[in-house]
Amino acid sequence: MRESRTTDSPADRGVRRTVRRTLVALAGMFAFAFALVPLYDVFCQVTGLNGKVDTSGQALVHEEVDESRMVTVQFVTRGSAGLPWNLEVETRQMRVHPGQSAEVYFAFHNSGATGSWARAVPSVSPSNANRHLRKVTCFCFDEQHLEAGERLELPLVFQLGRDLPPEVNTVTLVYTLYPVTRDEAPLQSRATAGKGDEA
Amino acid sequence: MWNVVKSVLAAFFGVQKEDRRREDFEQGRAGAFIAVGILMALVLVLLVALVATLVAR
Amino acid sequence: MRTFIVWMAGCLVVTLMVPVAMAQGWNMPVGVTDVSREVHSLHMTIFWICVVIGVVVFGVMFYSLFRFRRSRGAESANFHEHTTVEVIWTAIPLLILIGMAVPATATLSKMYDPSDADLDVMITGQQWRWRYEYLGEDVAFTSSLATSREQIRGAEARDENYLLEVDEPLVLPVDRKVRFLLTSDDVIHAWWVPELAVKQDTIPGFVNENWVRINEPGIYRGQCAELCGRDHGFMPVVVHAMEEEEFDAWLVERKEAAAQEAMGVDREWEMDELMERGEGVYGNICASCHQPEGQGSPPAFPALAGNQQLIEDVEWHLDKVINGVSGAAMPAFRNTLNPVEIAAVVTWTRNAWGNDTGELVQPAEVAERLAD
Amino acid sequence: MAPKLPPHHPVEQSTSTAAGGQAAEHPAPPRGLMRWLLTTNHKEIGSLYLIFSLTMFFIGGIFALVVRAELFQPGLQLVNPEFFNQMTTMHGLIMVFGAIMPAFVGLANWMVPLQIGAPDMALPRLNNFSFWLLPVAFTLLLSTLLMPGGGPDFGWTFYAPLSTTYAPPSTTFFILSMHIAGISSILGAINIIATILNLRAPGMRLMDMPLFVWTWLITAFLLIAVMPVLAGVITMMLLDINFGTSFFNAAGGGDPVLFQHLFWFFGHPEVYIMILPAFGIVSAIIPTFSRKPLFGYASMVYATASIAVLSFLVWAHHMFTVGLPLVAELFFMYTTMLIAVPTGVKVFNWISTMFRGSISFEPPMLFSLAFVVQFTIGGFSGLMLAISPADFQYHDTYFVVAHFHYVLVPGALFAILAGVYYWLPKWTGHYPHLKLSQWHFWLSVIGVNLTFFPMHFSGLAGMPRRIPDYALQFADFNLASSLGAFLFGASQLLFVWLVVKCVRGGEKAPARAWEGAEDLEWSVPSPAPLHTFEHPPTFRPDTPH
Repeated sequence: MRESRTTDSPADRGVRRTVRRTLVALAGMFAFAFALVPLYDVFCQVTGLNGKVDTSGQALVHEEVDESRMVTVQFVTRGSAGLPWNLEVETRQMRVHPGQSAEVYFAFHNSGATGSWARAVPSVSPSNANRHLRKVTCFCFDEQHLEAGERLELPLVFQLGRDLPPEVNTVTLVYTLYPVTRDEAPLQSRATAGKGDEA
Repeated sequence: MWNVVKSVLAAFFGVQKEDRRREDFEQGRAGAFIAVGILMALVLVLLVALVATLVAR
Repeated sequence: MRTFIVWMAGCLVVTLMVPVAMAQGWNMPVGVTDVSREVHSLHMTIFWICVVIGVVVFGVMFYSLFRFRRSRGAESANFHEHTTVEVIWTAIPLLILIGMAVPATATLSKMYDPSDADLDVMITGQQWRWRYEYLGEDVAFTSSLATSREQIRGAEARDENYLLEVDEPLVLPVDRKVRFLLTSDDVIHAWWVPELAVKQDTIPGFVNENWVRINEPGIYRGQCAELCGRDHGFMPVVVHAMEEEEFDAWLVERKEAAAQEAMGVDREWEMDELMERGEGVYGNICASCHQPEGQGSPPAFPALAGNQQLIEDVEWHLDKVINGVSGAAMPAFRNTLNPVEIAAVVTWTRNAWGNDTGELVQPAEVAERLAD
Repeated sequence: MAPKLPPHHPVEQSTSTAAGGQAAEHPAPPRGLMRWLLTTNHKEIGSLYLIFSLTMFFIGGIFALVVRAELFQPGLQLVNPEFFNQMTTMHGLIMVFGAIMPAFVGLANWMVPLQIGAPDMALPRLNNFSFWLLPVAFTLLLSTLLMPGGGPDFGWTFYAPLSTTYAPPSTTFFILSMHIAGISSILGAINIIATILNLRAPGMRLMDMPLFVWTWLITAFLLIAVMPVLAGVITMMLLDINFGTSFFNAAGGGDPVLFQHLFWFFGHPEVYIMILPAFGIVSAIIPTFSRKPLFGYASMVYATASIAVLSFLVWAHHMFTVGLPLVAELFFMYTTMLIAVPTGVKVFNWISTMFRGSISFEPPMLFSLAFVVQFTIGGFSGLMLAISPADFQYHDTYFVVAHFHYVLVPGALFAILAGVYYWLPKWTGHYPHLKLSQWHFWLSVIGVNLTFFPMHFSGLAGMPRRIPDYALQFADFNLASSLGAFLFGASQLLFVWLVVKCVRGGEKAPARAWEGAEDLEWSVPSPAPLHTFEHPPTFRPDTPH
């Protein structure tokens, strides 16, 4: 009934102004929800939350190797449902000095009957080591393709920063292989666009 | 300005004298209170975050 | 007035119930690690603080209700503000909270100590069982519910540890720092043992970390704490804590048993042997989804009995068991079952419940598939 | 300190101002069903909301009773685990989005215009639309139970990937229904904000408004801030399920934990959306029946605002076990503990209002007193849950279930019941039957405590939530909880009977139905005529501010 009135009272003007403002706020909050996705990734990278790792290579930093400290680096590889691949690492653990760069090879093998795509999703534990781990080269930056029966060895080159917190003596790098359906790939990169498109 | 800050601080604490409140509502502008309120909320967040960071060390 | 007395009596009963109940052991367990003791003492401290505040606040409230009730002729005052009192009752809770935050922070920092551990165990949540891998020790096994269906349905008397029994418990040494790396193969689970004060979510694709140093040998039981689908209530955790020497002996024994099993891969297996072994594996691993009679529960869990694709295509069948199905509850068993177990369970499902294919899959074939 | 004058106002008792000149300019409303479908009257829409909410309350209640019946004793007797999960999920979704929230919106529709002296809501046709979205949303949601694979079975918090990759096929419909319910809430919030900010009686300033209006204003802002976030989250789920994106799927580079952050960024303010209006109702009732002005009106407003601001800073306390870094755990532990301060201030203010009052125990007051006590108990367990190391033990157990049910049932729900008893004379012109309401009250209190109090113990003893079957040591607690639940459920039937009786007749109520009631709604006749305050009332704040 109010709306049907033709008079333009100050209250009506006020209502319209309020509605306009709340609608703007609404649109802003909806956009904000989506903005939180890339923001969260940035937040994770800064804090090391959830063992999230950079998905692009970092430059090796030339710093003096800290000979006084040894850190154990463990490598764990895991498969997942729906992918007939094996992922194996040449050594399950190695000991490095902070500041020293190291290289380790991972062997991919497709034991299935057809070629397929996969991606190794990395995770680092403890999470406060994450910021101090620099990956120079990693197979985990890209999706991999293997023909049926194909075998592939790929390197991981990494460096632990000298500023690694003193209580961290063991760093565990975990790689989980997930199947990639190739026609989904463009959409996936859209979903992860906030953190620098891989490949 | 200082009065606004004091009033907002009082609001954060939740206690304010009736006459002061009346004064605020007669003289102050809502925009100023909201701006200072948001600012103080940010300060609070930073303060708690700082304490957490220091303690976590 | 009568109403009021009922009120007071009710509140009193509830209040009295609490200490009585806690004395009965209806409380958080003290646990068997230093951390769990600290957590328990934090819990009791904050609990008693709440009780004291509650007694004071409700005391004043009930006093007012009683003293200033209209039926007694109370006249109302007209005050509605008192700055000093308001400042006091804002400041006091603040101080109490700060007092509470200090010990809580200390305990939390201890829980987040990532320094060197003597043993690393990878815990993987799967719908609906746990997998334990002793990193660097070549020992790994799956731990699933051992309580029988008959007990759940009520056809049998329920055991003392109903729903809290597993076929293979996680075995840990006492007095050593054990680091847990937790992850999941499918949805989010949470690994929880109250006596160890460890509850940590397992998240697919990511690894969480936690640790424990157990002080007393014993058997400690817990459950999955995060809703993970249908059998969320049926994936218990059992930890068997042993003296160190005993644990070392157990580890050696497990390694030998694994080696023994590996040797069995190469020999030719008989139908009867495989069927017997397969029935056991099926009951342990597969029956929770595909049901004991293989009828499944579609659409989530397809039937195996009378499944034409399965009967006709042994390759397809092996592929699904070994590699799983992406985005569904069917996990890949390539790393969790050994070739003998895979061969046995495939043979069993191809010959049980009227799926009489008569086909037999040799462990050696499976091993070859896994290797190439 | 010298006592000061109250911040509220004696009201024009002459009904002529309020009801004067109605009917003349209003065409006769359409009859029958069309009248209710097309109504733009805030009172009728308020009633529709309340009736809808009561219906949903019973449907959600039946689901809860299915859960409690299965948990009556160990073993699986009545339902299978799949259906059990659907019941817990639907119970949560329906109670949160279908019962509690619409009940508060209904009360706001009825009472906000009456309390601020407005003739109607600012946007009456939008009001009609936002109501009728709700039956659509919830019919859709309930229909998922009949779809192949069943309805949502992933908990009301619908954590990914259980609710995406591993969800039943009906999940898309669940998302759609949540979108519709969300739009309804948003439109309702816009309407309430526009009404409160623009249609107050001349002379009524913000700090003159009754607390129910204040709390609803703040609640509406919370709704505007977080419902779009919920919409964003479920849109991402929809994209993940149907369009192959990987927001929450680790396989595609997404992160399941991100879902929880987004969900709880909505979810925690949502918790306050369900409790702030309850504070407002109780803050109206306690002064009325203590015959004494509300203690610390200004600090009540400030405390409500502080709680609202803090609610955006505490979301991760629902996620202490997902593996947050130490700094984050500490941050969220501290902010969560801070919330106890303004919440405590509110409780202290209510008690000081009663102190040296002249207290009588009519049904609205009984429910409000039960609210204060039991909400505080819920607050205590909330404080315990805030202590992060201890939360590792409490998290996802029945202790948490006990905590939030104490806040929502004897908290939010009792406040709604108190409000209904308080305003029924205004709505129907009759007092609710006294003896029956007392029976309803006592049975509800006993039922609620018998149901939820033992859950504290089962949780501490180690019982996880959302399990269809449990170990033998939890049997006694669950037996008590189930008995209590059936008692509580049955006593709500009494409430329905009582309301029907009250609509049909009973002791006649005057305009000012309660002796100590002061706000504007008591200046219009009882029952309130369809159109009130067509001409703005004279609002005369008796304090010169």
